[in-house]
Amino acid sequence: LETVPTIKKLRSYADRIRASELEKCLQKIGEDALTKKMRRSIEELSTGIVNKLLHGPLQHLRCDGSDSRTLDETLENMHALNRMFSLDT
Amino acid sequence: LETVPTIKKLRSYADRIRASELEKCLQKIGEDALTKKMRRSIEELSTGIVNKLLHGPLQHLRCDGSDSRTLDETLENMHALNRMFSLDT
Amino acid sequence: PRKQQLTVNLRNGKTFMRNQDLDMAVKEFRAALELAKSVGDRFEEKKAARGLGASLQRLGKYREAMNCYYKVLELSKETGEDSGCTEAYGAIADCYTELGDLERAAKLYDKYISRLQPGGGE
Amino acid sequence: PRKQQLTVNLRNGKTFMRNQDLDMAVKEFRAALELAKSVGDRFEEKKAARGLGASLQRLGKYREAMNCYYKVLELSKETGEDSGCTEAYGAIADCYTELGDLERAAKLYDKYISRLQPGGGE
Repeated sequence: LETVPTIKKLRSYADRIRASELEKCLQKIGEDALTKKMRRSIEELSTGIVNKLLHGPLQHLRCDGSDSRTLDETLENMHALNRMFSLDT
Repeated sequence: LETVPTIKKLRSYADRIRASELEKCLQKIGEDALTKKMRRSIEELSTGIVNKLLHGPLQHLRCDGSDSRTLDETLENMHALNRMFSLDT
Repeated sequence: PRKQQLTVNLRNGKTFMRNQDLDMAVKEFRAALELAKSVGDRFEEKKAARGLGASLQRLGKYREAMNCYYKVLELSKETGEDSGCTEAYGAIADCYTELGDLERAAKLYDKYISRLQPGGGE
Repeated sequence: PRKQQLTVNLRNGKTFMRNQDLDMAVKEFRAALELAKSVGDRFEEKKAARGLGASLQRLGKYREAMNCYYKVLELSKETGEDSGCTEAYGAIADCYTELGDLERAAKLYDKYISRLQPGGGE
């Protein structure tokens, strides 16, 4: 349960990157040049990459600590993620 | 120096995701419908997201262990990344 | 004409969101939601609910935001159109986290995570 | 006509790469590299070097691959066009890692990482 805030922060960290890169891309192309379908596919590209990259780390924040080894590991994962993505600040 | 193989594996893990999502996106849109500039912007979107997401973890694999505290942390980061992205298999 | 108005409301809502003008975004998305209901377009209703949820969440109105996201889930079931569901679970969990209800947040994050596809693999 | 041939070679190279037909990809990229040199087009030369590097690397020919990536870096400097540099540093480091030269790999990863932009921030 302690890892829940980290999940939230990591999600929003990644989504900020996704949204700003998407915005940049759409501006470069010029929104008018895109059909709805293109726009949608590009959006799905951005969420697809982020979701697949986050799958591993998020899953490893949610090992229910049934035995203590996984609980310890889960907490270590959390600390490492907090450090690596500066999520504590 | 022990973290170097992890850097390589994490990079290629992320690039596989990027390349396969990019491929999916281009197929959905239909490559012929895209100008060179569009295609390029979409590619840059995919690398932009991945590079920004990797920046934190990779940087935290390369703290030169000048004092032992950062060395320990760097190794913990490495172990966590190996677990979370199943990089050991 | 109502259909057209609906499209305009949705577009305006998005623009206001992008410019961080959240109160105006809420207004537009609310109007879009009502219109979509009245013309019976569930796909547009879902878009409006999603936008409204996101604007309310950014305004710190977590309970109202959650209701919108639950609406998204409901409409996804009804229409059989899955898009936005994963994100809705994640966003509801974010709201529970903000409200300090970590137990429920954890349960919804589990749903969210189970819907993310694993990456990697050769 | 040589220009056209060059475009064809580059396109074929990419297609072969995508289909994992790496020997054929190497052939096409090599041809493209020669043509690009002979017509003096440094931008196309860079693309060819990049493609050749990637195909050689996948074939396990790390030393040859590295030479191509160094060529990419060189051409980037000459043309003042930066694209592909970050990836080239990363790829060279990957090759050193494969060859067991972790010291050099680490140095090149440092260059690579320093060129990645930090993410996040509101």
